[in-house]
Amino acid sequence: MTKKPSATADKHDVPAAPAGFGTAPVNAAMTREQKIECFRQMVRIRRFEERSLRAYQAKKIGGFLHLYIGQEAVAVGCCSLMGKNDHVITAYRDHGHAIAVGMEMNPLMAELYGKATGCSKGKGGSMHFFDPSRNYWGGHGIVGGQIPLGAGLAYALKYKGLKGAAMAFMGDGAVNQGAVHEAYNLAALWQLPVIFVIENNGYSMGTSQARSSAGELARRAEGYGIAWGVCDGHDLYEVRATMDKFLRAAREESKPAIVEIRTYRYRGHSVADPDNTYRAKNEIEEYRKTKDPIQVFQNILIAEGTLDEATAGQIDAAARAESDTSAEFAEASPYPTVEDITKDVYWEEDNPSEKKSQGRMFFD
Amino acid sequence: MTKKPSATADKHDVPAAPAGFGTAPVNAAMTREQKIECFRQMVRIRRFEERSLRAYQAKKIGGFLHLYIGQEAVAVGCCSLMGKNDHVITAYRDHGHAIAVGMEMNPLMAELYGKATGCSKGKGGSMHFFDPSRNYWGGHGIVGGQIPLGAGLAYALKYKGLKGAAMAFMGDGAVNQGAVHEAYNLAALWQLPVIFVIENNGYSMGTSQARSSAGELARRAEGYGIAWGVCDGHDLYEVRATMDKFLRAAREESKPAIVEIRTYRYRGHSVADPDNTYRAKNEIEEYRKTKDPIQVFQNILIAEGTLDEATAGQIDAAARAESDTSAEFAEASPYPTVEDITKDVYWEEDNPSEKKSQGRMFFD
Amino acid sequence: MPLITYREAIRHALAEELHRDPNVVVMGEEVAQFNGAYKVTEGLLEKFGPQRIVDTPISEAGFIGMGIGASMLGIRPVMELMFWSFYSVAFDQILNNAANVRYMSGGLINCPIVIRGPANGGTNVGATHSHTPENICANHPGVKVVCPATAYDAKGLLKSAIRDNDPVFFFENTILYGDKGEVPTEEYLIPLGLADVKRTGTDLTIVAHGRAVINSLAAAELLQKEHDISVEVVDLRTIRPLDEETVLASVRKTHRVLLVDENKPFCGVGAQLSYLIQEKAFDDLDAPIKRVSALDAPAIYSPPLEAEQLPTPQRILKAAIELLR
Amino acid sequence: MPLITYREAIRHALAEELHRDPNVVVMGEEVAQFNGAYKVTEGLLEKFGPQRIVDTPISEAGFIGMGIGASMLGIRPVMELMFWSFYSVAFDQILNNAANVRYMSGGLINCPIVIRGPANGGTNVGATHSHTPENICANHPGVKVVCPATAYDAKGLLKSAIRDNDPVFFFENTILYGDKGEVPTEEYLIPLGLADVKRTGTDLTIVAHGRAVINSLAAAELLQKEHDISVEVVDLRTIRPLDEETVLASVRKTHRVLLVDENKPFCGVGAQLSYLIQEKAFDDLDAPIKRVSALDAPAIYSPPLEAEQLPTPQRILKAAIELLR
Ligand SMILES: Cc1ncc(C[n+]2csc(CCOP(=O)(O)OP(=O)(O)O)c2C)c(N)n1
Ligand SMILES: Cc1ncc(C[n+]2csc(CCOP(=O)(O)OP(=O)(O)O)c2C)c(N)n1
Ligand SMILES: [Mg+2]
Ligand SMILES: [Mg+2]
Repeated sequence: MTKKPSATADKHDVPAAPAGFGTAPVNAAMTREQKIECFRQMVRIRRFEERSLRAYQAKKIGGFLHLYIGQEAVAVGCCSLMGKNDHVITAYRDHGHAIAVGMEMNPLMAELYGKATGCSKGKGGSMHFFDPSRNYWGGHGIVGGQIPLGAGLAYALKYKGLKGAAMAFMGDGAVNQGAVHEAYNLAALWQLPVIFVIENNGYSMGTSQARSSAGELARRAEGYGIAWGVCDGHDLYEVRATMDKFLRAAREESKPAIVEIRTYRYRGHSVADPDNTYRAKNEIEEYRKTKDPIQVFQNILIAEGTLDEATAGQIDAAARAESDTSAEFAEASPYPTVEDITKDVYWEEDNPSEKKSQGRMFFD
Repeated sequence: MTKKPSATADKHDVPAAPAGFGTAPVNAAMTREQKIECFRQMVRIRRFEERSLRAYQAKKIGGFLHLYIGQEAVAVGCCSLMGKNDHVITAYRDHGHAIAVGMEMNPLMAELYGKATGCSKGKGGSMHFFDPSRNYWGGHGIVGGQIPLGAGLAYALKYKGLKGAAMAFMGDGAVNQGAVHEAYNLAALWQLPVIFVIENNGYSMGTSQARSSAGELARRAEGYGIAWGVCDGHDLYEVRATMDKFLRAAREESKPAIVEIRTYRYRGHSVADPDNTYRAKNEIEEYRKTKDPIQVFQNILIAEGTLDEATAGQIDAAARAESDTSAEFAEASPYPTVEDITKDVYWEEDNPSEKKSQGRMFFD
Repeated sequence: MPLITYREAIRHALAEELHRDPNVVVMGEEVAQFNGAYKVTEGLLEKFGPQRIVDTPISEAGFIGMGIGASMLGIRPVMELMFWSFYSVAFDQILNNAANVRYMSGGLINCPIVIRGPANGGTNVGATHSHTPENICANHPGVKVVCPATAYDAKGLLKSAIRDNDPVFFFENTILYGDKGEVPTEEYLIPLGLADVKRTGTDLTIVAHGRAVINSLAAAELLQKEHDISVEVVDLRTIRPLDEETVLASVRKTHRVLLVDENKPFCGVGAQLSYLIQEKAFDDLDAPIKRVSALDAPAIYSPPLEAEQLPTPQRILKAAIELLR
Repeated sequence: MPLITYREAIRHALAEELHRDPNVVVMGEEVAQFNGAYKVTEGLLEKFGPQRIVDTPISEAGFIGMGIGASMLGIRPVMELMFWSFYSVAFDQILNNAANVRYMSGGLINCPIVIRGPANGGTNVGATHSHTPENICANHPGVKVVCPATAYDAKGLLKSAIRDNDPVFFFENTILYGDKGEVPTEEYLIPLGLADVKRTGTDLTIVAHGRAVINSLAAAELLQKEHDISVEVVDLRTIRPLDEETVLASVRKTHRVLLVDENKPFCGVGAQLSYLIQEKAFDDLDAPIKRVSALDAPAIYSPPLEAEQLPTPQRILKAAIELLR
């Protein structure tokens, strides 16, 4: 079966971020501290990821480890715009968003180690970070499966009359799951305040976008009469400027949108991915050199006079130290017990004083 | 939750079929016999349906009965274009297509009666008519579920190097099933010779198109870079002229397409549907009077001089007689036996001389 | 007590819970304007308005997933599947997201969703529309599964289900919708996980759920009348949690068990029960446990044959007599 | 006989059948250019080209449905699910369309599709990726279900599956992929529905399938050495059709049965087996049938705990000793 290349240009020719997004109102309004905070969050994500990679290599972590390295400006850019009624849900590549919404490294690293002190008590692992107290609804392993849930968060906001928005993140490969389209239609039909964010890193595992998706990803919005946009995800300012527009329309007019953010992952799909069958080493090098989101933003902040090399260095050193500490915390933490296996299955079993059901809940 | 009306005009304002499709090459090339044959098929469908309705009311038929009355020009128009390597699959409203591909009334009516002489031996019922010998692959009950199968028929054609096309029919409500979108993307990506035909009769059960689908139905094709078209389904010539173009592109260039055909059902969703909560009686009357596909085509044929009233009357009388005969055939036929219940489950059990497996296949 | 139908009992439960808790939303295909494909939700749109009674497109994965997401933020969606059979297109949302989100979040999230609708054969709608997946759902830890057989049970159990903070899957039956039963006017709840001995007897225990209870009671009647056999009929009412005590107590009394359900036999509910009974009451059994389930083929359309494919009173009676021989 | 891995055995079966029959197509996510997520299909693209080895988008419902449609026209698709767990998004295609199309067409259509991929816990990939739905699939008449435990069985059974004219669902195991076993160089087929006594014994019958067979053999070894207990291990190999004769013959010899599998217990394969055994060998049983299955919760991530959640040799050993007490 011959496959025609999709109309969409391949990942490679994403243009360098045009300068000037710093003057967009949402960015111009940022304080120095806020800008530096965004930078710090990106650095923290990077260092956390690198530290977790070493832990994985040292066999401290099981299963999959999908690293976010290279995509930091997306999660931090989007989450830095969150107000009290804004919510986030994403797929299994979820460490970046977790840190960007404000989760601490200790419970995250402990989760990777499978420890009882992990954010999901060692039950979820890398793909299942959650923090409802920070409006972070995971971390989901089935490609595309989280997207209807994201529409549901928006539904709840609208139902309750709250002016907020849900951001539902997915990868470029996820757009071909049926549930995603069903959610698009529902969001459009009922005008739900949800932004579907496609983090297009060019590949779903070893499959380039052109080999998995016909047409342009975000443009499928037109079929539902939904607003859409595409932006570069290497420049945090650009991410914020783009998302701010759609978030406002969501919060204020309850309008859904689909936004494709072009980004890149430096690492393999997961740490186990050999990563040599589907892209050239120099493609990765090129991105690292010219579009690294941390480097790009650092350059912008230094040029602006917001940051200096020394402060950047301190931030980096602190993030490294924090990551190391989190690994020590994880290492020192206890595993769950065998009895814990059957906890957190039913709310009712975990809240025996409020239990109403009778009968046997667990079997052998 | 307030629902915004979709951008698409509601069913009501479909314009009357513009004249002149008779001169389209595919129609101009028809012999007098072919034209009359199309007319005859529409009449046969109508009379078969009416007869089955009476049988249903007489409690000869169980379950659902989804009548095709009002939509005849769609199935007959499309199927009259079929060549030897063209294939058809549809949903549960499948009697029209069955007759249009050439199935006899006797086994169809017997199937409705649940008799062993039915086309599916009484195992499928109204929703599950099949005739592989006539390239007719059903008759499927799960909304949208047949659409990937239709793509698979096209895949097989392409794989075998046959110049043919698959027509995969669905209703306007089916476009919001995820599997449909997955099939669109696959067809586009691999350039499968499949036409997705949306028979838009304005309603999915009691839900108008505007309440179930955001945007324009066939235009979703653009999101996948697929060709699309919309046409009126009351004028058989228009259906043929439109479909011919896409069928040729499919057969000759292996190009997929999505075609929305605007039509109308006079009866309730199924015979059990009370049909008074969601549309006005006069809406139905209006269609009957001005757009009835049989009347429209009869008028055209008489105006052309292809047909006269007397011949039309004979055709109708023959179709009524044939329907009555099929009901008698069905009535006189035996039911399957209890032993038949567990036949046709496994190919291997039904072909014991070629059976390779061992062990117990059925349980109690 | 007023006599009302199973359908009305469910409708009353919905109405009472909609009234009680503003976070309850009823959602599904044709539930509002059309009054429900099986008229269970008739009149609710008029009474509660389009905010609370919501028609959806034919997008089961989409709208059930949406309900799960909304439930995480405190909405209490009661989702109608027009047929439970259509869970096939929403399986991932139902049995990964709803069933697992509490666990994978280490208990941080709960998912108070109810999914309800009919799951039964016997109405000649063919193989794809006649699934009875209570066994398949109950296979998944994290969910609760309810199968009421009477109007009284349907109402009391549905109200409990809607108040439950875990995902509850509620299996109704189109053939029972018109059955009438006594239902008190004052409010009552039936706890999940409590079986009901619908008939007491001494010679044989029949364990059943859903419509199989009704057919078992009919068979029990005949067995008593025509064969002088005294049958106890235990209605599970809830599949998970399961009231094993009531089942075992009956077995210890009668020493013989017939399991009746509509499931396809391989790994049906009866399979689980037979493991459990022989494990815990091995020495009390005077004969092998027997089952009557659907004949092992996809649901046939042909009306008289489909009736035979399901556990009829006659098939139950025959199996009971064989068991007691 | 050469020693090859379970992974290689499957690959060889695929290659031989691709070679034999031009209608065989291997299709799935990452099966071609990436050489397979678990490298089962490594090298096949190079050997057979992109017509025969086809990468798909992440659209399980779409491409499996497409395969079903193609199979109706004579293609013999062998579909890889990267994990069987992802059947959740293709459930309707698999268990309505593939399972029922023959029946609903009165036998006019057959659907020679194979769906294969790993289905197992134990690799710390969490609840959504660790389903073992052989019980759920086998619940549906119309399908066949195969669960090989060794390289030899995997090859011989997969070849039979590909030649089978009914839909066959083939359950592999990522933990077994690297296990080596003797596999003849000359061609062989193993018929579906034939169990294999992997170890003979006299005191206790263990019935298992998939990786549980390997752990049961390890437990049997320990039981012999440390407790002088002689265990017979019956490997079902195929769940449906089921070789009940081999199971019953063993039970009639040992009089005690332990069922071991990775299923979640409620309505797992062991439940069905226990019904069947007690029904047909009631008087041969000296003790209740017991089971060892996964601990009844969604699959936990934490690596040391997930190991405990599954049937370990230690848990099997403990259960065996209790059973024989
Ligand atoms: C339904 C389903 N199918 C397949 C997988 C296996 N899988 C996990 S991630 C992935 C690739 C997804 O790519 P993309 O959506 O682009 O996200 P990215 O990994 O690039 O962030 C695949 C195929 C899965 N988890 N769920
Ligand atoms: C997955 C699924 N959901 C719901 C149904 C119930 N149902 C059968 S037909 C139908 C309406 C379909 O409408 P449409 O696609 O417009 O086709 P039409 O009946 O108008 O021909 C519904 C909701 C079903 N069969 N399958
Ligand atoms: Mg990607
Ligand atoms: Mg319609």
